[in-house]
Amino acid sequence: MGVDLSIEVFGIQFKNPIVLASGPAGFGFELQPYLDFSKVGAITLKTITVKAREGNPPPRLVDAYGGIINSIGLQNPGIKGFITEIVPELNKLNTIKIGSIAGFSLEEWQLLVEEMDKIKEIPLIELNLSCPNIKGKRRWAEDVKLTQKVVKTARELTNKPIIVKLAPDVTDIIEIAKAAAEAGADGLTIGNGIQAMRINVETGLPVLKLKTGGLGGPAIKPITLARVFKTSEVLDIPIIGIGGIMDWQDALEYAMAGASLLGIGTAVMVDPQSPTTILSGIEAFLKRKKIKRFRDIIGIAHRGGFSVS
Amino acid sequence: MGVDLSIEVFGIQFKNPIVLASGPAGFGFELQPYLDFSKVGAITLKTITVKAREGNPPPRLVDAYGGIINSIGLQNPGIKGFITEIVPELNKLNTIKIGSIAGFSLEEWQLLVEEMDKIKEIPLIELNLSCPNIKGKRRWAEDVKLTQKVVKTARELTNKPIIVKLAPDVTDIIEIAKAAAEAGADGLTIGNGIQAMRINVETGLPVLKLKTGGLGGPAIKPITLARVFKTSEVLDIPIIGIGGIMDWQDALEYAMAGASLLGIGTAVMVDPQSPTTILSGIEAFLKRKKIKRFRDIIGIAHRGGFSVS
Amino acid sequence: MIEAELKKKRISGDYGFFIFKLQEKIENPDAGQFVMLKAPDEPILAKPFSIYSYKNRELVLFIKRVGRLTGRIFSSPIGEIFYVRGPHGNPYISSIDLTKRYILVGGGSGISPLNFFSELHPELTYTKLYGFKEAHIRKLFNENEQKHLVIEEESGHTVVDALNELISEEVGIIACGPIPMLKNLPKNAYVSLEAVMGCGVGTCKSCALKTIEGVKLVCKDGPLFRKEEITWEWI
Amino acid sequence: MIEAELKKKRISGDYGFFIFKLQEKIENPDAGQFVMLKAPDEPILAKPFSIYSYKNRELVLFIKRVGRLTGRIFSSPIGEIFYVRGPHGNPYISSIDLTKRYILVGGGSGISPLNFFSELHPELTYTKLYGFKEAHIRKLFNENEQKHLVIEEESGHTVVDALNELISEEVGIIACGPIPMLKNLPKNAYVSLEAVMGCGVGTCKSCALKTIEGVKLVCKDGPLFRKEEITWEWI
Ligand SMILES: Cc1cc2nc3c(=O)[nH]c(=O)nc-3n(C[C@H](O)[C@H](O)[C@H](O)COP(=O)(O)OP(=O)(O)OC[C@H]3O[C@@H](n4cnc5c(N)ncnc54)[C@H](O)[C@@H]3O)c2cc1C
Ligand SMILES: Cc1cc2nc3c(=O)[nH]c(=O)nc-3n(C[C@H](O)[C@H](O)[C@H](O)COP(=O)(O)OP(=O)(O)OC[C@H]3O[C@@H](n4cnc5c(N)ncnc54)[C@H](O)[C@@H]3O)c2cc1C
Ligand SMILES: Cc1cc2nc3c(=O)[nH]c(=O)nc-3n(C[C@H](O)[C@H](O)[C@H](O)COP(=O)(O)O)c2cc1C
Ligand SMILES: Cc1cc2nc3c(=O)[nH]c(=O)nc-3n(C[C@H](O)[C@H](O)[C@H](O)COP(=O)(O)O)c2cc1C
Ligand code: FES
Ligand code: FES
Repeated sequence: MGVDLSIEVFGIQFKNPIVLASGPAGFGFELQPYLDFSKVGAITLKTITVKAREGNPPPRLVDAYGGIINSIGLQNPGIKGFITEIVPELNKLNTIKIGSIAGFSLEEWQLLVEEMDKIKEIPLIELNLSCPNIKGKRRWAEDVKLTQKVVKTARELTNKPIIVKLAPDVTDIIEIAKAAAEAGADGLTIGNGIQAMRINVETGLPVLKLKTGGLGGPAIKPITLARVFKTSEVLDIPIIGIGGIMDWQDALEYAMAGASLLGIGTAVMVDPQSPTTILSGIEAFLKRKKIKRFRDIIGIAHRGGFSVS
Repeated sequence: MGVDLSIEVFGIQFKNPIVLASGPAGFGFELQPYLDFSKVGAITLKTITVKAREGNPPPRLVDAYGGIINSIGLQNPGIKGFITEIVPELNKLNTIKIGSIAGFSLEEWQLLVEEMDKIKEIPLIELNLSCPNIKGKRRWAEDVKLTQKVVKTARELTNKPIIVKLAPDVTDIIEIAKAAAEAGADGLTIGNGIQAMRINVETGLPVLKLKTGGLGGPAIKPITLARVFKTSEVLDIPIIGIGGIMDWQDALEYAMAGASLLGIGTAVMVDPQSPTTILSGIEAFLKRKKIKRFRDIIGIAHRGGFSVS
Repeated sequence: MIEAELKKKRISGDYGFFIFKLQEKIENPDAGQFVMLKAPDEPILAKPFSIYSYKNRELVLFIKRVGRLTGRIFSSPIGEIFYVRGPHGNPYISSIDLTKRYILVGGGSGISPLNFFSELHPELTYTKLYGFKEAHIRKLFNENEQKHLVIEEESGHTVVDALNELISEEVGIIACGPIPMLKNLPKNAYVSLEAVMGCGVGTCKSCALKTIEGVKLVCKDGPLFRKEEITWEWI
Repeated sequence: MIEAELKKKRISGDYGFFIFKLQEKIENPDAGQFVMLKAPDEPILAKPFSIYSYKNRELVLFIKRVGRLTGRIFSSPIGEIFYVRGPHGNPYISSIDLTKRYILVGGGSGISPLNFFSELHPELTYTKLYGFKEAHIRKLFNENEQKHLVIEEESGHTVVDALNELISEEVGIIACGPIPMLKNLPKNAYVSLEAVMGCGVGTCKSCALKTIEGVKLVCKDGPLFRKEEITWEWI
């Protein structure tokens, strides 16, 4: 029996639910020797800003128990460099590309959305409202009004589906999620790295040059999973679940909690082949359980689990 | 060379900074065969509510990568049972006892503080505003105004030092911390379990009967550590740092980030001897570094680390 | 905790015997008591395992592979260092009527404390019934033990069927195994319960059990309970 | 990733040789390239180690114990399964002037890629200088290698002192070791850099290095750089 792993969200058909999360996979090219992109549902490209950024000074990365704290600081070639250097190469990757952008003002958001709207290789736009690594800046996704403003601005400028990337470490993610949905978002990505730090006890100083960074990896999985579960309980909007997915069980937990697409960040960094390994695991699970379509298990934890369905 | 591990906070002299966090250690008695209480700075007793509570139905506990998610649900004998059954035994524990309470209304908080105020065995009171495991209830520590109300109410009823236990998983812990301080708190405990969940992929259902619970253990250490660091950067108030302290390095990270006392939850549950193991580690570190007093390293990460001091 | 070096393992399918050499001794354990065993890293939680046998710092556990820690134990190379503490929980003999002899009814990994009981208290042991589903399990047991094995795929009988043929007024029952098996036992049985544990010593309240006398703790008040006192719906 | 079974270890103090047998081969590695090695559980991050030697799926690493992963490798029992991928990074020969011969200057674990270089490219190797602080390290090396060791506690000299006596116009320098050592080298040296790495392949931007040509990546553009091109203040 074949298993149908495909899923349609945002009016777009994904061959399977596996998405490379923005960042750890860069623009994807360097992963091609290791990863068969024709088996990847989509890649969310590294976040692009208006100006080119060289990122934060090192160290930018430190591991913690069950996770990795990064403060890369959105190193990227800027929207112009992106358009001239990266976009022409994107057709080398045989998968759907989600464009990720981050503005530091409403004007910047405007400019970025306008540019992304024009790029035909990019059918969906993710608004990264939750990067934890910009010095001195609050995250847009910490605030209902700011979230709404950015999403509204974007909505007016493009007909492409808009996905809003939220921070898991806010008091009430439902409030922010609702604001994004009402302002016109087509989908949500929950979540991003959680603000975290380590101190080197030998020097008495923070390990990261920026002091704090975003924690990803298995450590945060149960936290972000709960945010996905709570949000999908009250809001009917497609969710990309991202946070600590390392194996097929983790991926399934997110799907069962209500995520339609499953984003993989840290795991790709650790092992570039993990997306396909995870996908095979999902497929084997569905076969064993005699479930014909992946999409049937989405949100099943809200519907009494397997005993009922 | 002897090392001075003692520390005075809230006008009280602690023989060392190690505090057993509220909950995992219960009322402490059962740990006596394993743990020498004379080597423990203090124990925060299991949280007491007005009415006796049998707690949530099982399963109440599940492990996750690098952590443990619990939804015990404040099982406790209620304030009356506490006074008649537990308090008379407390002098068996040769350490300072911090009383922990949780009300479900302002009236309950009043009653609990009044009762705790009378118990001479208990020189300090912790207000648990952040239990993540009460079905259908928002946590007091999610809201500036609620936090302020509870702390003010308590402040009017007792002269004993008041410590306020905050949730690490709020958007802006500084805002809540300031509110507690302004309302009269003598100290803060940062933090509590972080709301989290796991789904059993075989059944498609949440593992915990209550669905979500509080995540503790090494997974949350870098998260809570960042909250302690940020808070102590702007607020001059003693902090009990709690979250994922498993070994002496973890403990020192919290001290260097600004915590005066170091709370141990999950680690006590895993290994009842961990508090003394951790203390020996701290002592050995201070000796090696030729630092005479533990208190000299508190917050050193804000002061340029060891290179400067 | 005490260092416990994995010295030997004998595995068949998802069951296996594991012998650990402890660096220090644990205090005279009795049957029904358990150790909390911790992996060197993941999972970080120590988990309870009944003592199958213990002598001269040599600890024998009989383990079913079900998840992360047990999976780790099964796949560990010989020489791996684990950590244990205990014994925790109450000896069966502190809870039972000592004037009787007992049929020991085990299902799967539940046989572990029953073996220790029969080793330490032969005078209280009437007979043993060890229930398993699959026949491959036979190769883990020596000649003397074979007759105690009740294998469902051989006989079509469960261990409770076998028990029902032996029951009499004079002999008691001590049972340890999966919940459905325990529920099928006669009312007067003593049942040895499992519960998700955090501390194993009574402080954390993870292992709560509802009884007619209110909420009890499996680790501190058990693991042995009278079948009738348990509120089974809560489990 | 490829399963790598720990087959042998030889340790002295905080240094050791570790031999892993890989389940599949890695693509013809050259000197300067590294593998990303991951522990079975903690830490979850794979970390970079230069190849000391590689033949027939047998990977030799020379490792200094500094933290969690290296600590884990030192304490693992033989038979433990690790995971590797690679080779990553550029071979030194793709960055250097191939008309010269080179003095290979290593400090501590930095000798690892230099050994592989001298194995694969004897014609490009002028001589080797392996710098260590303590004399106990001698017992890890065989007779032939002893003369290359520059031991500070024996001679009072550092490996850079030793180098300075050999320098000439015709021979180049390839160096790998701690930052202070690299900073003390002549301007024209090639230096093999370490950086905290996430992916090892150029996607994650963890290993950023500031150069006169802008920010580069140690994993994708290195690990070998011309000493003069590096903005040392950023490191
Ligand atoms: C007093 C006492 C004595 C005991 N004695 C013994 C003994 O002698 N021998 C013995 O073998 N056991 C014994 N047990 C049981 C033993 O403690 C448990 O089997 C053990 O704790 C399981 O740990 P684990 O990490 O392997 O499983 P876990 O990983 O915690 O898994 C527990 C359960 O969850 C399921 N699960 C795990 N991960 C997932 C996932 N991603 N999706 C869906 N389901 C999942 C597993 O299938 C399993 O059923 C005893 C228990 C008690 C309370
Ligand atoms: C291209 C390349 C090649 C390399 N080749 C080799 C090689 O051949 N051999 C080799 O040995 N190394 C090599 N390295 C270095 C190696 O990658 C690192 O030593 C390794 O990543 C350390 O991992 P760890 O988990 O053991 O250390 P970590 O735990 O990550 O520790 C890293 C540093 O932080 C410090 N630290 C850790 N925990 C604490 C704490 N709680 N408080 C204070 N300080 C702490 C440690 O002392 C150490 O200095 C190479 C690096 C690169 C980039
Ligand atoms: C090295 C690194 C770089 C990242 N860069 C970005 C980024 O540019 N844009 C973004 O939206 N998220 C970025 N993230 C966050 C990830 O997309 C992801 O949300 C987060 O790591 C949690 O998922 P994980 O646990 O699977 O890693 C980055 C994460 C890492 C580890
Ligand atoms: C089993 C268990 C019970 C707990 N009960 C309480 C409680 O009653 N009151 C309270 O304030 N915190 C309680 N906590 C939270 C801990 O005090 C602590 O804040 C949290 O576990 C984080 O610390 P840790 O990572 O060291 O475990 C409990 C935690 C656990 C694991
Ligand atoms: S396991 Fe902690 S109280 Fe029983
Ligand atoms: S380690 Fe990821 S870019 Fe170099």
